[in-house]
Amino acid sequence: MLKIGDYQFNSRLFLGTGKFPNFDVQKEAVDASETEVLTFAVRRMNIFEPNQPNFLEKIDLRKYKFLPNTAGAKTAEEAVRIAKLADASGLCHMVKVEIIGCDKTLLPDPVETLKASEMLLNEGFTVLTYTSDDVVLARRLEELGVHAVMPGASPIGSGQGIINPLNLSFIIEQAKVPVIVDAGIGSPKDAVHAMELGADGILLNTAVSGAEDPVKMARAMKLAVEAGKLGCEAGRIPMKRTATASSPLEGVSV
Amino acid sequence: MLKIGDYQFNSRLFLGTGKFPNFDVQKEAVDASETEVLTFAVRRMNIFEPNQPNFLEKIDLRKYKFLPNTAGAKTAEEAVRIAKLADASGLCHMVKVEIIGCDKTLLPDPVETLKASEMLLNEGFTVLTYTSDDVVLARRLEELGVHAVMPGASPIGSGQGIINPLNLSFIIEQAKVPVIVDAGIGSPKDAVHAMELGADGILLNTAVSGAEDPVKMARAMKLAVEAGKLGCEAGRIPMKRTATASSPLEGVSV
Amino acid sequence: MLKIGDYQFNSRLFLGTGKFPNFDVQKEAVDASETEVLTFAVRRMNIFEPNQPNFLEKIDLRKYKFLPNTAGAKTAEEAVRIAKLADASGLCHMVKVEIIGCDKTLLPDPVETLKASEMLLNEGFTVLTYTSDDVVLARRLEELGVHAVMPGASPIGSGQGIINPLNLSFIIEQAKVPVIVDAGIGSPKDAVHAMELGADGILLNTAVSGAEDPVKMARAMKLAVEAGKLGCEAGRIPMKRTATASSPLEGVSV
Amino acid sequence: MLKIGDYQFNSRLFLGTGKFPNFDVQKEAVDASETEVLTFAVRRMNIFEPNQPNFLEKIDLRKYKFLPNTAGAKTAEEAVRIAKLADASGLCHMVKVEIIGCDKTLLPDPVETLKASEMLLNEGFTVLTYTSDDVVLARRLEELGVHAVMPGASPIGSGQGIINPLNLSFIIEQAKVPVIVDAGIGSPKDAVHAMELGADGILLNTAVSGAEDPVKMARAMKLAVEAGKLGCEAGRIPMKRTATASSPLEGVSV
Amino acid sequence: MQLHVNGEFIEVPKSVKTIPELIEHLDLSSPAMIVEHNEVILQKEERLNAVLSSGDKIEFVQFVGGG
Amino acid sequence: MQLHVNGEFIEVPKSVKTIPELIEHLDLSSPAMIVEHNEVILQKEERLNAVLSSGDKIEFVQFVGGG
Amino acid sequence: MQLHVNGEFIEVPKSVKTIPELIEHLDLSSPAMIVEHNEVILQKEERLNAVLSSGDKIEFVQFVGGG
Amino acid sequence: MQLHVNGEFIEVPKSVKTIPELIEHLDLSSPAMIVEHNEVILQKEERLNAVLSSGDKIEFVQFVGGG
Repeated sequence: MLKIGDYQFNSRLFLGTGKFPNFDVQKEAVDASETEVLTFAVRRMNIFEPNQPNFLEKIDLRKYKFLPNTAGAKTAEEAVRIAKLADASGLCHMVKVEIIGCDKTLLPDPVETLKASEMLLNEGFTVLTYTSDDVVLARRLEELGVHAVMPGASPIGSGQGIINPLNLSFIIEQAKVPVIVDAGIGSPKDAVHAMELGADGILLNTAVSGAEDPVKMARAMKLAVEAGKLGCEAGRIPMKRTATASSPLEGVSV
Repeated sequence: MLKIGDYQFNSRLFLGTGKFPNFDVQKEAVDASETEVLTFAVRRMNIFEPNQPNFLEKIDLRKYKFLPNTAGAKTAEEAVRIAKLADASGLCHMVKVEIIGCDKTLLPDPVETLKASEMLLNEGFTVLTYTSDDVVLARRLEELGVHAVMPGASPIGSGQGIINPLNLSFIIEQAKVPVIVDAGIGSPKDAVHAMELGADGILLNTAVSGAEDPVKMARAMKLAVEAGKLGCEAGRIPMKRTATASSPLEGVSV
Repeated sequence: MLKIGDYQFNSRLFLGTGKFPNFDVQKEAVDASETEVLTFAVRRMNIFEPNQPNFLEKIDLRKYKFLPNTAGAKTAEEAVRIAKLADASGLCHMVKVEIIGCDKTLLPDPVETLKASEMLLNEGFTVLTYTSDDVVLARRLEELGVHAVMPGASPIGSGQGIINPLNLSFIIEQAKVPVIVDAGIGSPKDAVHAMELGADGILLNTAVSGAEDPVKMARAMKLAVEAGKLGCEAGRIPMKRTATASSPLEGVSV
Repeated sequence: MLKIGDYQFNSRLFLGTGKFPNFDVQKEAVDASETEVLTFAVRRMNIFEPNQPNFLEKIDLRKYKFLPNTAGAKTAEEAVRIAKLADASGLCHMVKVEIIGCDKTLLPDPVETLKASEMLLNEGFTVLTYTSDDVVLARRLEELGVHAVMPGASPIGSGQGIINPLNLSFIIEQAKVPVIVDAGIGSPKDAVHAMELGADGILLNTAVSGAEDPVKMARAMKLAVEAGKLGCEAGRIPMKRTATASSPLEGVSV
Repeated sequence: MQLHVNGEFIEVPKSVKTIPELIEHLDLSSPAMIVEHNEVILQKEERLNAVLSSGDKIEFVQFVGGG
Repeated sequence: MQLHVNGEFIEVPKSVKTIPELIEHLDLSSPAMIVEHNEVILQKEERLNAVLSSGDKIEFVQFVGGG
Repeated sequence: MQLHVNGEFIEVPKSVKTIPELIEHLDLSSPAMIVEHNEVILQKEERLNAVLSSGDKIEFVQFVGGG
Repeated sequence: MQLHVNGEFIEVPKSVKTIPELIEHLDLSSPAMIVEHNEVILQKEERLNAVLSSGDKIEFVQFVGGG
């Protein structure tokens, strides 16, 4: 069971909802992923072209918890406003703090991220914060009381996987709240890697929505997260520089 | 379906049978792995302490195909003799050619390995050859007619995973027969990695038998192989140096 | 020429002075490194065992610029006090801001580091700030006006080299002030790597003082920094997945 | 001193002569590299356009040892013929055995490479063999009596550097003859890396001839090889997962 | 009457006096529409009796695909 | 009679005249016992009438755990 | 007179009335000694006429090896 | 007379009777020219008196840039 604030989840895979080829594929992929948490962005409605379809119409709203992000915010104040708008939907009280500090790398701004997390905690939100893999920054966020720390594996949508497993493992070792690896996951290998390091869950979007076959990839990611979690619990063998025979050395018939 | 010679398998995970803590754990792990192929070594019976238990008594022999290895052989001739002894058991006609050329690294001897593979093919065996990740050597083995090429990921039992994914992918791209990644797999991440590269299957032993919880690790490996196969088929996103937003850039309400 | 604030250096290698086996070896290593900048810590004198030798007595003080660090400080205020003490020595007006936020990893505290850098800039110091490889944090430090950004390659003294070359390259690309890679350098390869990424210099200590032969390693590091700088300027070939012949394909005599 | 057969070299950098922008740049680059060994291919003269310039006219033939390669050969017999043609030039008695087994990867054919090395040794040549990083294959070549083993770091001209440092280090540890890392070097970092692993020398071509500034890169490579050699001899610090302070922990003035 | 809706200045007929009327006029619908009226976020129930005046600033936002 | 079994020289009583009798004498059993008699590998059926002479070389091997 | 020097309480004879006298008494020397007197960092010239009173807090610090 | 030179069939005038004459005729020069005559590699000194006959196979090769 993954517990974040007052919420509990059987699935450790959080799925973003951006950039799927179409709603049918997206619906199938969401089903295949067996996720319980869907992330969304908050944006203006198009008042000149109303009644465009919305993915929320396609799914059973009771089956999922919604995790709106504050993407688009450059400051803590903007992030808090977006979070409050999302909250007014009545769909959720969770928020993913995401304040980008660099348009090229989409890496988070540590100062505004800390500030927004604190403000939203004071507002009573369940706060999951997207952060860099700065180890002390992650600890600072925990000290504020965030409900989950979400360090990036590599830049959003880059698919480079886990560039710095050491920092991730330090963040995980020091953590008293769940660590969800967010951003940069490119393939099931990356998801397994994160879970083997001891992560409590994975948040990904492009790796599934941008795959040639998003539905099949969603299923692969579901299995990968389970494999990684089991692998972490099972206690892997140590790495050794040289070899160790798996067949007996003695008793060879010659 | 994985086809090797005249054999067909639903599972793409081959499991070695060495070094398990005990037969009960081993039996459970074999079940959890859902493997259909078990590897064995061929060794002298102890004539002074007969009636020691043997793992074969614990399992339903009809449920598995047996893949004896030629471990212990230093030359092609010794390997052929071991293969013939194994064949006389009436349990199998497959053989894993394994001729070690270095006691420290347990890496294979390319010359004796080629020679043994050719001799055993002439004897009518179904030949699966353990080899280094030398790309042209793998092609040479295919040209001889081996039924599967089994390049190592890293030294046997080292748990270092895939050190040279480039060579493995070259071997896979040129292959007209199944490629089974053998040796060096340390954790589910490594198994997923190999399958994502396009491998047809995985052979591992120590990663499961040496894990703190071999049964749980066996289950993790089963899921990992499936996740990796699906992930490969699903077509992963390309890696990019910089980021790409998953949330829309326009329509931010400010 | 490397310019930091009002200072100019021909050498791009900054050398720490901790943990050398003895002063004679240290003196020789400093000479071999051809460094122009030596880092120091500020500590209490032992009033009960006065007149212990001090490395400063061994060297020509006019030949070097001194870069005292604020190691030992846990807060911005402590760091500022240490910087002022160092300044009162009359030896230097540069300071390396180093505020550790984690005893296990010795990784820096982003909040106190930002605060101390700002306070010391207001006091008129030439400020070189040791920071994590958080890209936006580095930009924030530049916006404060620090004279050099010093991201770590990996944890202090760990010798793991550059774990995240991507973040380092992002920090270098965005930088308007010199970027000195500090902490984690283990061998000449790491120093070359940092310089090839475009770093303006390297600060290291344990890699030299802890080597079996510190003098020879100091010489190796000097050459490595030069090789990396030249290699960066020379414009390396792009990496390609497959091969390109260096010998002509035509005209073979057969 | 690097000794190969009866030859001795101060420089550990061997330079290929293919694909330079022009002879003037090439001449300068050769000078800057301070190499003593130049590799060449053997090709037909153009009988319809005679008197095209040849690089050999530009240099002092007495200053260098020439290492013709057998590139273009697909079989041992073809390689031997090319070696004999080269020998008839009266310029050298060394030969680089290079028999490609795959047009895409330009990786060597282990069977023909072994055969050609043996034949050329019987003909009395000083034999330097380009091989894969197959550890036992390298040992087999030594057992034949080759004068140097030249494992590739990655595919020729790919600039990927050392993909499998483990195999290279195994080859170096078992070696009784010099190990020259050949092929795949992309930047000075790669050259330092190879030397730190204990290689006796480096052979590269495209990394210099294909650089934006070949002369500057040649100088960088010269320094890199020296830095790596010194770094290897100096005995690097061990890698540790966590940090170790370089400043004293006690005596902080607070 | 002129309103400032989602950053655009639009004219609406006199008949449009409340938020619900504006929503109907614009033919807006969304499984989770969120309304902000002059910088004040309206809870669902508050919308019904939200009266519009000329120059009012209204934001209609919703959940869209995002990561 | 002396035999060379699995690399060991052992004495067996006169009563042991065939491979099956030797197996019984040594009390050997294995789910997949393989027998080699004077360098000749015996198929299961061949074992029964395999007669032993002094100095014969016999190998009893089986499958054991291996990777 | 009692002083609080580098975190230690020590007794010094009456003859020790100034920082320079204290330095001499403690036999301290360093290529770059830094002195803090009652939380005030003294520049080199200020030291000479720095007079001590009982209970004064003095810190003598210097540069030591560090990275 | 017809010769097979570097894989090409060429006609040379009667005056060309030896390898040196062929080299002069083709105007070939190289700091390290290597000559093979009917599959036999010629050492420098052997070239001089190497006489050509119609249909002879000659290879002129040299060192070129390579890695």
